[in-house]
Amino acid sequence: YAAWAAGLFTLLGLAQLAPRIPAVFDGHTTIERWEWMPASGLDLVFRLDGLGLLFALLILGIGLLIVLYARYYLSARDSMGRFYSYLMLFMGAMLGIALSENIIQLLVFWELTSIASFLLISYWQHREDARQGARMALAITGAGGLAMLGGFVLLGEIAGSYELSVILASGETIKAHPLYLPMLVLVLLGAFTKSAQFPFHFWLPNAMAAPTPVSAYLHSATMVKAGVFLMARLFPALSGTPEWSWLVGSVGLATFLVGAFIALFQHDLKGLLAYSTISHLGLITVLFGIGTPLAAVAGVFHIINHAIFKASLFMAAGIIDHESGSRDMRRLNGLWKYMPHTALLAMVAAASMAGVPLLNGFLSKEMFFAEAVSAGTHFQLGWLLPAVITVGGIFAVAYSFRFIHDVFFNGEPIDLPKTPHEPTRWMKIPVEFLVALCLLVGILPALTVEPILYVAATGLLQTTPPDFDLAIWHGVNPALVMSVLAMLGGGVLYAFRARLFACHEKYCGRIVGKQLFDGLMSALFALARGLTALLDRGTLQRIVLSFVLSVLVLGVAGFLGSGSPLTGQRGLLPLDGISLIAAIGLILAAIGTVVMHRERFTALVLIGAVGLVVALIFVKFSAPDLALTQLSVEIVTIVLLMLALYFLPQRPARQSGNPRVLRDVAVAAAAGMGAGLLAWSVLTRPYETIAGYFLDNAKPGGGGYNVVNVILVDFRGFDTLGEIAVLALAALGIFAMLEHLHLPAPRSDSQGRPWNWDMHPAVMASLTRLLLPLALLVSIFILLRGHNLPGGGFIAGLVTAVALIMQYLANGVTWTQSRLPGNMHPVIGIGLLIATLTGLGSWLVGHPFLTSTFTYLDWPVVGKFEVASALAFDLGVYLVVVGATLLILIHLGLMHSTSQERSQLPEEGR
Amino acid sequence: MDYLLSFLIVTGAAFTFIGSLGLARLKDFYTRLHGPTKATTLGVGCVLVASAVYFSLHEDGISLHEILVTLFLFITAPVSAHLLSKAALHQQLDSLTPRKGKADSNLNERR
Amino acid sequence: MNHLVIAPVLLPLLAGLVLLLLRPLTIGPRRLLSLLAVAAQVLLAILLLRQVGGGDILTYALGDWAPPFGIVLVVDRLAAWMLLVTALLALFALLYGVRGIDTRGRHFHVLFQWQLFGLNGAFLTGDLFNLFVFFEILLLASYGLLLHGGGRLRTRAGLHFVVINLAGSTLFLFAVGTLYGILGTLNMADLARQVAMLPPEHLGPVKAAGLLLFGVFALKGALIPLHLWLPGAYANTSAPVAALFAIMTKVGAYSILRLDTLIFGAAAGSLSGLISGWVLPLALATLVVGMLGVLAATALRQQIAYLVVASVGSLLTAFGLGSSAGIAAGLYYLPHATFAAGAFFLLAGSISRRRGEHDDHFLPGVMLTDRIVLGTLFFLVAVLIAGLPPLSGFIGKWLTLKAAVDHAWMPWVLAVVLGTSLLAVIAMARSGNVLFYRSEAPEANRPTVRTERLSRELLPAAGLVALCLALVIWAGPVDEFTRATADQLLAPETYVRAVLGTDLAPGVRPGVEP
Amino acid sequence: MIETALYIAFTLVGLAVALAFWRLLRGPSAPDRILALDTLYVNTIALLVLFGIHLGNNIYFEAALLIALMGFVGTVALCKYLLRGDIIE
Amino acid sequence: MNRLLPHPLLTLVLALIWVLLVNELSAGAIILGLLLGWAIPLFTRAFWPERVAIRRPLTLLRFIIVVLGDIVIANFVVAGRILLGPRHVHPAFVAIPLDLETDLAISLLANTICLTPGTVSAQLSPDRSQLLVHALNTTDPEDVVRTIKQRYEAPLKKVFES
Amino acid sequence: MEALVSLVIGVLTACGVYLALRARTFPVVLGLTLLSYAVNLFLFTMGRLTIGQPPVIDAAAGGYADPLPQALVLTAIVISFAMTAFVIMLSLKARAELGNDHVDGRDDR
Ligand code: NA
Ligand code: NA
Repeated sequence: YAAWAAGLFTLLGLAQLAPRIPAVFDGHTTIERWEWMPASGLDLVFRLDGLGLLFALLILGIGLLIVLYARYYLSARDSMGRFYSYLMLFMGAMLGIALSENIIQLLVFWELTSIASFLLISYWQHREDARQGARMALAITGAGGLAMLGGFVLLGEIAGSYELSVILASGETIKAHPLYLPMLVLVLLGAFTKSAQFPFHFWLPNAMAAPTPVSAYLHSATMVKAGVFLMARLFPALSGTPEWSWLVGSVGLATFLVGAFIALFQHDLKGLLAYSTISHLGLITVLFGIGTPLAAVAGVFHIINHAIFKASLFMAAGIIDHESGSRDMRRLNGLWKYMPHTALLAMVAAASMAGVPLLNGFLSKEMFFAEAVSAGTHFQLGWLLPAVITVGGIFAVAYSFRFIHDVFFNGEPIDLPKTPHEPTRWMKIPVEFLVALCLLVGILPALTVEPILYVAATGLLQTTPPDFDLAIWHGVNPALVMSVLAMLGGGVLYAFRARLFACHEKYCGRIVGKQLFDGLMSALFALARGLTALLDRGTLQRIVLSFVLSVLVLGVAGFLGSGSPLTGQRGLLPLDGISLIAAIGLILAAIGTVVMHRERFTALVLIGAVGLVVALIFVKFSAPDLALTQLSVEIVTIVLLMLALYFLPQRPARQSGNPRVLRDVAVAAAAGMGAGLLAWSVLTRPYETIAGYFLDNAKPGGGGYNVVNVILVDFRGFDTLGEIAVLALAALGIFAMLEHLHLPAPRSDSQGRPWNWDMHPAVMASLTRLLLPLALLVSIFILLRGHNLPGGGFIAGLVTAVALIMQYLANGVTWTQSRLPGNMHPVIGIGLLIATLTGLGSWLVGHPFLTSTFTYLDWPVVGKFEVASALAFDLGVYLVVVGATLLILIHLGLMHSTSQERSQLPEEGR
Repeated sequence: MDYLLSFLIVTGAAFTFIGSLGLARLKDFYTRLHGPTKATTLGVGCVLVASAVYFSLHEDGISLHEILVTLFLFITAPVSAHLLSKAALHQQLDSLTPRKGKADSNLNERR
Repeated sequence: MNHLVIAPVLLPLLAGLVLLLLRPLTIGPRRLLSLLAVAAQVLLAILLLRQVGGGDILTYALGDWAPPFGIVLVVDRLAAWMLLVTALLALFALLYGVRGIDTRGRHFHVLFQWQLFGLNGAFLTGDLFNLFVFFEILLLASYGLLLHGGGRLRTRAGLHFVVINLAGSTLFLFAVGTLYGILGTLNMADLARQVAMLPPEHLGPVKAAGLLLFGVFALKGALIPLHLWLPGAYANTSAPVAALFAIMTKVGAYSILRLDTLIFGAAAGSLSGLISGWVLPLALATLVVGMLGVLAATALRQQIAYLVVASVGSLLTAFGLGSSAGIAAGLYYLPHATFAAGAFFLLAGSISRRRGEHDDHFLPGVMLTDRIVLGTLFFLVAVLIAGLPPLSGFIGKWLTLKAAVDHAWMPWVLAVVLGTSLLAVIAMARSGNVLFYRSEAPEANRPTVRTERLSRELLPAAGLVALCLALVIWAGPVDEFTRATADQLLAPETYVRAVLGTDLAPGVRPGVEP
Repeated sequence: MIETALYIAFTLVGLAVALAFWRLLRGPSAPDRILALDTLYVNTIALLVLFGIHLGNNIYFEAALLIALMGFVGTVALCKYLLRGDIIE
Repeated sequence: MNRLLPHPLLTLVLALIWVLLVNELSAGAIILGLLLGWAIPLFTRAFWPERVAIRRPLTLLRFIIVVLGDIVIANFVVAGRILLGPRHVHPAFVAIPLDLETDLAISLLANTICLTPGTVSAQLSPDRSQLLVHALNTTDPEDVVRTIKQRYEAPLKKVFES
Repeated sequence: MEALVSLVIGVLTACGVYLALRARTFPVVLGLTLLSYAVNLFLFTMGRLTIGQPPVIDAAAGGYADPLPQALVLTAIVISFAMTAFVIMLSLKARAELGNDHVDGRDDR
């Protein structure tokens, strides 16, 4: 069914095309547009002119034959659906190339053909060569496509539009633009890679791992023509400059020669055809490179002819492979006897390839020779061009001879897997049809091909094409002489093949593009691995180091680049003794932490002192709330660190060598200097802030005297909501993370002493119990007064938490846990909910989220007191802090007991 | 009244200082422990009382909440000291006194 | 006052809260609730996008305190765009997550919702310190999510991720502090105003702070050399989380764009262009380094992680061009890169669980079950990621190149973007080849995968791919929107006027009586 | 008068702080350092209260209260660590 | 009574402390203090399983006064030793046999020892029969034992354990 | 005084950075803690140094310190507390799962 559907699809395409053909022959260019990205100049625009029509017909016509052929070529084990859907994807994309008006759109289809080609080459996925060939083709044509994208972007910029109508009309502007050469190179890279031009040709032979219908269709008739199509398409806009001629001409010529030369030495039938295809593509390229209108017409003509004879040759080769089980010409011999019909067809097509008169290949080759001769008259040593081309022609004839003689004659087949025989009728029909075309065009060019060639040339040149004469006999002229020389030379060359092959084996066997490509690829991968490993060692130290260094570079660059002074003009505060003592103490303790960080307990005690002095600094510089917070956080942090320290090695071995330590000291010192100088530069500068507003509005607008607290719960309550969400998240994250965690508890301390027997010293236990109500009272006090005096929900929450931690410390987990609500999740949830709902409450009275309100109540006996929504918010904060802190600590405290007695775990739901 | 205040302030500070001096100066942990736990409680106590007096005089209404801190320190400081010496014994820190066998043998535990 | 502005922040917060309080419920209803909440966020984002599509800038003064004194939420086109991208990505990531991964650890849904809380807040806030707070929310949620499910490598990656981000948060505060210390404000619009009238003798600290802030955002965005945290973190977490993380680097990119266009934008006088001078070279270098990492990767998820690095390079290359067209190209590329990476991570999850002990390593393993479907999807994603036509990656790349044409760095941009695209093609071809074509282990080794309804398993990844397709089909409207967005960003005075009600020109600070 | 007293007091307490720091850094044993830290906390209370009198503002009273509480918890926890390793068991 | 008001004494103490905390003597403060003094014990009931009974308040008061006086003396004594220098310190460990049985009483004794002349309670034996005390400066350990037992342990025994 | 505070900030930063560059989790955590002290102080001092003028509205006050940085630092302290707690627990988890306390899980002792 897949084949039927594909056939139907192709016919449908032809049917769509048919009604539009007459307009083209009338000289009109049909443009159809669907808006896509008009603002960026990319619409879906299709253009049907002669050139496009010619290609569309080739694509659909040969496509239809291939669909038929492949139906019988593929075996029952192959997935027809997959094959045909890829094939149709390709056909659609190829049509898209032929019919695009917008070059970006053209590129889209262009890359799609590469993708389709990749899929089709790797169709037999189990074969290594298929996979490699597909990847190579994708890499090369993909690279070209990308270059072309660059070229097209430049072209669009130069021409002011991506649409061919504009581009083709502004050839003069384009050629005069300073970006012409880079643009040209990029565009041509695309074309050359796609059309397998030297030195990018080597992907094509490797693509022969594809099923033969694919080779016939994509890799000879259509896709590889996309490159030359592009040269034809952009011919009026880009050609006619020396750059064009030299680039296109020389690459084409090299390709023509190299392809023809290598083709002769291929033993694989498809290999020969592949290199021959390369050579012919070179031929066409040379024609476009010559740059005259007539040469371009010849180029188009050869595109048609090559598509016809090469497709039939590939199909014939496919038949031979299919029916004999081999493509090796050293084993294939004398097939004339086994499959005379196929042999005849193949021989006619091969003759056309060789340029034998009365066949279509002869006509375009004659034009090619003629154009080469006339082009050669325009520069010094111009005779070299026809001479060199004749040499190429000799090889072309020789490999064509080989194709005929080595396969169908030359003795008996050697050791073939199958006994060859004629294929089914339906497999031959496409070949017959194409060979018939070879003959028809070859004998009656004016009746068959001339009209379509004429409109195609019109489309190509965007003007009336020059007169051309498709006669078989032009009289004796240089071109005919070249043809004859090629024929004779080819025959002679083939006659001496044995010696030639030996010679080739000896000297040229090694130089294969594939190996070069593979080497390049492995070098690329090695480079990638090397560079990546150099940067990304997967170590945290590297990550942190690169961060610190980057930050230093950024900060220094920022400051130095500004040219402003380090120190500002602000008056400074005098120094006093106590501050000095405290600061020195802090600095020594901090340095002590660093120096003694391997004695972890000591480091911990020292960092406690650092935290205390930080709190003192807050006190000194008028921040009581901060001091309270810092003090509470400090203790909880130290308790946490101790809980952790229990499970970590106490005195680890020294890790870093001296060089690393020195480096880190230098980096750290630089970072410290940076931070200190930045602080200095700001502290010494005068400033003006929005703070006045808060001081003015805290009481009248926020109902509190403690401006810091009013900012926290009111002016910037949203920050606080986020902050408690962070705390809640930390608790939940820790809870989730510690689940199922088992840590071996050390049985002795760092000096190897076993732990003390006294789990809960009685003195501590009984007196801390005494402290609990006291501490709770203090925490409520701090909560309630926060709005007007230092304090607030956060500090209160921490005090409560610390009071409860004290119980854990003194009386143990089991004892305390049994006296507290087991599950802290609801506490966190409700706290956050209260805070959020307090914020949402303001919606009810038509204010934005978190708008506060407060009022004064005057109750008998109690007196006048303030009720503020901010207090509810602070209560939420309080609950989250208590819940989160306890959830974290308790769970950690429980951790080592989990391994022993899981049953004691408080039930925390998922 | 200023004299009383000044006296309290200086006395308190002096005791605080002496406590820390003991911490710095004495030769073994157990003796060092005495300084801070005692001297500082009284030292800080004096300063707190000074504060109470000062704010009772200088602001309307008496200020007695400083007593809370004092009370709190009186409850906690001995517990800290007790635990510290317990820890020091556990770590078998050297003492200036040769420990008497009788006193320790049953105390210097191993459960 | 339009409560819709704050809805994308409150909805996930409340959803997470309700999910937290409803823990006793079975997983079914909670999954449904979580999904509904995310779906509602998609709707909210669309509603907001419609409201700001015409060029209006919506503001929301929290607590009814006028900016710059209170915190203000601001929705312009960019913010709405980011919200929509986030919500869509989250929806599909969650759809994948509810297929069982969510029960491999605690609190998945709460963390997920609050991750969105943080993300949405970061996109909406107009206050620099509030941005810090939302960064912390999204980071903490991401820590939890990253570690979800546990495991050796995941824990190590988590440790690295957390530590470096803590360092980043510290730097953020240094930068914010310095800006406040000199400019005396935190509101981003007000900062823009103050920067515009900064006396030259104070340039130093502000410049340093601006670049430090850029450093923070570059860390989040994984610009080299600050990208080193990303490969480990993204490669070792669970599939839905990695997919969701595809947006995390974009938060960094978003912040860089805001910083660059608003605070150090066109009106910033001598500070104008402070950031953009660094963005383009670093972005190009990131693209190269990222793509080399893609080539060097030895496992699929590692490769995708490097692709994320590379995509940041691409994105910031576009932003770094600084022109309207460049920014627009970046804004087109942003959802593409996000969805594509998300889809790829989800797909990688499905692939690796079918490869048994080979996991996602690039070793010839067993022939995959469901090879055709997975292969097709892989192919589509590879085409997307490699930026091949006709999918959105190509359009984004083309738009970037187009914008680069008249930039002084054009040759570099062209060379790097095209060169790295080739590397991507090569790398993707190799990965597909190893994972789908080569099978050297006997069939018997194939892990038995519970293939409960393949369509359901692949729906999320396919959905993300479909979103990329939508980006192609509706490329026109998207293109127009992103161009309008870019124009809006390049006219920061409209933003400032919408927030502060005053012009960017020097003047008295509103609300402060002399 | 009071100012002079305060000046003397600040000097004495400052010296006390310095001595406590000295012991903290010097050690030599872990209990010594804990004791030094505890002393530091207590000295800080004195410092705060003196500072409050000096400023004529008792807004720092709660800080003193909290230092007392937190210093105690810290000391207890550190001692417990030395004794048992696991402080919450 | 027991369920609703677990520790009436504590309630009063807390109310008093509350008034001290807010540092103002007003009706509002007292009412709130009583309220909290009632609520907090209720909440922490589980932490105080047994009601603390004080048998002889007067003995307790006298004990407190004695201790306060001793604290002052102790401070001067210790201060003197410290100022004199390390050479004037003769420390010793002394084991005190205990008659007290309840944890609270033992703890209070330990505390008192710490606060008073030259002694720090160092360690309680596992069976709670002995308290090891470190004396800063003593030549006669027996005297230390005697003083502690008579001056502090006896009144505590009377107040809490009779 | 400003110089002293700057010095303190610088030293704290330097110590923090040095410890954050160590190879074991515990010093890294200590380093991050020191860094958070440094940055909290830094942020706080951005409101400049003011002695004896806490931002609590009081008729007798001669002036007020800038309250905004204080509020910001309060938020920052809480957040860094949450973060520190998280990283401490994570280091334990790493210890359990990786078998040692190296930040990369390498045990090359
Ligand atoms: Na042969
Ligand atoms: Na990309």
